Formats: sequence, structure tokens, C-alpha cells
Amino acid sequence: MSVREPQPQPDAAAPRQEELPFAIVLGERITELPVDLYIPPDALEVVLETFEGPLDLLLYLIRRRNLDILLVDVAEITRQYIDYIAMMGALRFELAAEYLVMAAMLAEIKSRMLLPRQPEIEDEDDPRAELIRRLQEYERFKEVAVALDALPRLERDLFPAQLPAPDCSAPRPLPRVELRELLVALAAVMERARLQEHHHIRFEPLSTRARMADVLDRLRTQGFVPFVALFKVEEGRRGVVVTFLAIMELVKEALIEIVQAEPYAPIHVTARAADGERH
Amino acid sequence: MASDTEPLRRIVEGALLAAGRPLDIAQLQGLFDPLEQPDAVQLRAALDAIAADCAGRAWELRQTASGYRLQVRAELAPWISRLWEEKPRRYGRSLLETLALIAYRQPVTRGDIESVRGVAVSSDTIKLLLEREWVRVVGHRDVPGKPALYATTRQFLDYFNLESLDQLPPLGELRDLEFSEGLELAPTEKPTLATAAGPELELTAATDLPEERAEP
Amino acid sequence: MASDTEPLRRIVEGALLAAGRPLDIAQLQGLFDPLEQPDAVQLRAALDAIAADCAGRAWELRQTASGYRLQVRAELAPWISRLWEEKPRRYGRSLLETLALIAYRQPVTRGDIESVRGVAVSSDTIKLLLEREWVRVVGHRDVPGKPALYATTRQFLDYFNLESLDQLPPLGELRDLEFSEGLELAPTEKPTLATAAGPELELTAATDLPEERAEP
Repeated sequence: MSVREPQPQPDAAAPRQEELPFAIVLGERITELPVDLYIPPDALEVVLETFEGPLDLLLYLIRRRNLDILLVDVAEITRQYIDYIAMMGALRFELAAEYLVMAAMLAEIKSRMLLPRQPEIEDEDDPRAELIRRLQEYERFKEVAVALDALPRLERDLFPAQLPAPDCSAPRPLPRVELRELLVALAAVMERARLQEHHHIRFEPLSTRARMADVLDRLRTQGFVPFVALFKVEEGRRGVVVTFLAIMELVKEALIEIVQAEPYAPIHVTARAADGERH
Repeated sequence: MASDTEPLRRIVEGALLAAGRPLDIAQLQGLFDPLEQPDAVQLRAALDAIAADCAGRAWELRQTASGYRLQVRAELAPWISRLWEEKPRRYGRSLLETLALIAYRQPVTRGDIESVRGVAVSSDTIKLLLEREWVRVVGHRDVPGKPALYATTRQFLDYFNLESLDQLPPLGELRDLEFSEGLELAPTEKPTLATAAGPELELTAATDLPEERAEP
Repeated sequence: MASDTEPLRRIVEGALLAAGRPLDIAQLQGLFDPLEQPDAVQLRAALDAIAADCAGRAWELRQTASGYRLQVRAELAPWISRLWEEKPRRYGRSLLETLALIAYRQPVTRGDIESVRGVAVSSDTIKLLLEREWVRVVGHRDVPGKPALYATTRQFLDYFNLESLDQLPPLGELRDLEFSEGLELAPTEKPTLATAAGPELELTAATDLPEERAEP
């Protein structure tokens, strides 16, 4: 005869017995409720926690008689279950609602089974069918959960090799930027600026802006440059115009100064902030 | 030939040892310069060589859901686990049953789990499963309250040393209540269950777990 | 003889693989039940066997001040290091806007940029742009504080595969571009894309960016 005990046994080595222990008090399994003895509800809580719910408790009641679920004597199981629940109630132990719902379901099955079945209704459901289906369903998962727990797993059974790696400070790759991202960003900022009414921003052709930067850069390194030296003949007429516009724009933005020592003397160009920068 | 694959094999071995987590073929390819990347066939050959070499050693090469992992064999756990003072965490039945329901029935809602288990699933249980990244929310069922649908993750499979859900232990079969006509009969007069032999026996063998003890 | 030391050797090897840190003789002894502990001589013999076996493998046994440890060989560093290679981050919006304004409005000061963007430009942003050599200082404005004037560089043009700044699209086209991106700004004024010309269309197609990430 085999008895399936509820899984998390507080003490696997404890002697087995046929009767459902009501409680474990100081290591002793109490199988009969002593009439004159007060059992603290805490102890019963231990019992209740042994079960994962009413289905688990029912399975226990069935399995300890080594009965097949399909052959359950519902009347008997119901009696035991209700006794159990009643005991809990008598001890004013607060049961989870699920246990009471199950008690009601069992009582209903029991009463339906007492009714004579009408022969003409062939397909009438066995009143036990739903309960047995649920019990079986729960039991499969209860068993497979145990099997899952038995699988080798990390932390308990398996330890991944984890060796120190050679010193490798990988250079962090620089973020990539696509030109289109840049353009989208600019479009967004321009739109924001446009919405702020008072901002009117002029945008000269890019060739002019670029040339402005080049001229400034040259003044930064050379300080004082003859006006004519800023023009490159080989750039042709268009290049000359761009440079001229750039210089005019720089003057307008007060970034450079055009100086002439005396009339007809050579014209020079210098950065306005050049002094500040140089010392 | 052997000298050809040897450098590749060493690199793969070194990476698996250093990673401490599963690496898949693409990640192994990523160890190389784009122009020197071995193809999947070459990498599998290197992995085969590594696996063959593990025979009888303290470690093994295991393929889990996220890739290949070098790990110390489970049979050495009694010694190896002493390296860490903390005992590995034990998981209670409620968590394991919930996890099993999610694994076998995914995607499921908390309500689905509760209806099988017959009890409420605590929020802590779900939280722990989510925190361990064993399960994740894959959607919401289109019913009032829009309950979350849970499914297991690759990390779950990795943790339990599995490559795919197929490798989970088999779930027992449901039997029909067909012979209910014999309702009135005493259980002793029933045909023995041995008639239902084949699958039933197999099932028993598969679920014959260490925790279950038969009474003499 | 060999069969005698084999189990010990496997346990030690397994422990060293799983520990990833040096283990000394006492710690290795601690893996065993007190009654079964190998002595130091036996352990050293096992360690010698492990060391001898490393020849030609991806790992080696090292004795350090705090004990013995297995480690991946240094010569594999070029490949192994890629395991931890960080994904290139993305630049945030603030950097991209700043760079774009420098490109289109050069030479500009930080103040100029701030007044268009309406928000402060962080020093880090400018520093990053200078470090990547995409912008340079071409002078200083003659106002109190003498703020630096920024312009783009040759490297900037090279990176974006431009011969000159002229090749950047004029601002007018940019506005269409922005709307085509479906950015959050004033979508009601959106001109239809049909007005955009040939090259513009190309640009639009190319601007199917992954979602923009906020700058940290």
C-alpha cells in the first residue's frame, strides 16, 4: 500500500501513519483532537499550509487510501473533507474561502448522487465528472511541478564556467551619426525657433558661411592679413564673390575689422577678438 | 585539418569559459573581425570538438535556449556548491506549480492558473517569477479587466538547462471517466488499472521522482 | 593510480571553473566533508595534473597570492574582449542639433546656438564635438568673455561624405524633411510631400530613422 504524502514534508523521516495528522505540536503528530486540550491556531496553520488548497487536500484524502481518482467514493471523501473543515471551524481557524467553496461543491455532488438517475437520459453527466476532472488536472500539474523541481538547474546543480578573462579594455566604439539624423535635428530646431516669433534667423548660403569660418581661422593663426591675400584667383570669379560676401558678413557681425593705416595704403584684415585671444 | 580548426576551437572555448552565460552562433561570430568570421558550419564543428573533449571531464558543453554554455557537471554539485556559503534557494510548491502551469499552458492569465490550482495565486509568486525573468507578460486577454497573459522566457529554459519547451518533463494524461456506469460497485471489484497499462506505466516512470516515497 | 586521483582532480577542476577566483589549498579542502578531506599533497598533485592538462587549451592554471585560479589565456584577449564590447551609443538630440547649427551657421558661438535652440548647450556636448574633430574653434567674438567661434572641419565633411558644405541641402528643403519625419512640431502646417523634388524624395526615404533617443 502506498501513501502519497503532501510534498513539502516538514520532516521526511517522520513515521508515517494512516490518519491525517491534525497538527504537529512539538514534533508530535496529533491525529485525534484532544477534547480538553487547547491547540493554538498557529499549529493548525502548519497543517493547512501543508496543502496547496482544497484540491490538494482532497487529493491527499484520496491518495492516502491509495484510491484511483476515477474510483473515488465521493460520499466518503466528502465526509472526511467536511470533518476536516468542521474541525478547523471548531477551532475558529480562519479558512481560506476556497476550502468552503469546495465543501459546498462536494455537498452538491453528494446530494445529486443520491437522486435516482433517469434511465431515459443516457447522457446525463456523472455528478462526479467535474470534480474528478479538476482533481486529475490539478494532480498532473502537481506532479509535473515536482518533476520541474527535479530538473538540474543553475545555482543548485549546475555552475557555468566563469573564468576571468584576460585584461581586455575594449575601446568603446564611437556613436555613428547619419547625415539624415543631423538634418532632421536641424529641421526640428529651426521649427522650434520659428515658433518663437522674435527669432528671425538669416541663413546665408552655406558656401559663404564656410568661407567665413575659413577666413576667421586664417586670421586666428596669422593675425593681420592683407585684404587681397584672402582671395584666391584660382577659385575664379565665383570664389572671389563668395570670399567677398564672407568678409562683408564677418564685418557686419563684428567678427573682423578692416584696417587701412592711411589712404591708399594696403588694406588689412584682422579678427576683432584677436587681441583678447593672443595674450 | 586539425591544425586548421584548432585556433577557432580555442577561441570559442575561451569565450565560453569567460562568458559564464550561453552564447549563440551569432554571438560567437561576433568575436571575429567581420572579414574573418567563421561560418555556422565551422563554428558547429568547433563546438562539436569541444563537446567531444568534455567526455569524462568536470565540465560539459550544453546547448540551452540562448546558446551554448560550458558548465560544471551536475554530479559535482555536492562539492562545488560548498564554494558559496549561501544555500541555493528552494522554491515552494505554490511557485513551482504556478511556473509549471505557465510553462505548459502558456500564454495563461492568473485566473487560468487559479482555476486549475483551486486557490488564489499570490502576487508575490508572480512577482518573483517576473523578477527572476522566468516569465514575462506577453499580452492581455481581451476580457473585462484585461488580465495579463504570462509566458516563459529563454532565461527560464537556460536556468533549467533546457533547449526548448519540448524538453520539459511530460505532463500526465487525463483519463476519461468512462466506466462511470460501475458507479455502485465497490472499488475492489473494478477492473484493475493494469488494463490501462501502456501510457500509464510510462507516465509513472517519468514521474517517479525522488521526493515521492512509497510506504512499504 | 590514475583512477585514484581522478575523482579528486575532477572536483578541483570543477571548483576552479565555477569559482572564477583564486582558491587556496584550505578552500579546496573545504569542498569536502571533514572526514574525506584530501591533504595538501594530494591537492597539489591534482593541481599539477590540471596544470599539465592545460597545455594547448584556452585556459591556464595560475598560482596567485591568494591561491590557484584558472583563467583564459591572454593571447585570446582580442577575441574575448568583443564579448563585452559595448554597443555604440547614440548621440542625443542636443548634440545633433548643436552640430547641425554649427554646420549651417558657422562661425557661431555657444551663445548663438543657445539662442536658436532656446536651451543651454552643455560643455560636454561641445567637448564631444571637439574631440571627434567635427568642429574647431576658428576665432573669438569681440564681446565680453570673448566666446569661441565654432566651425566645422574637414573631418566633418569626410565623415558625412561631403565634398563641401554646399552639398548640404538648403534650409527650405529641411523644413519639408522635418514634416515628413512626423516630428511633434506643428503637423498642421505640413505641406504635402508631393511638392518635394527628386533628390528630396531620396532624402526622405533615407530618413526613416529608428526612434530618437533622449540624451542622457
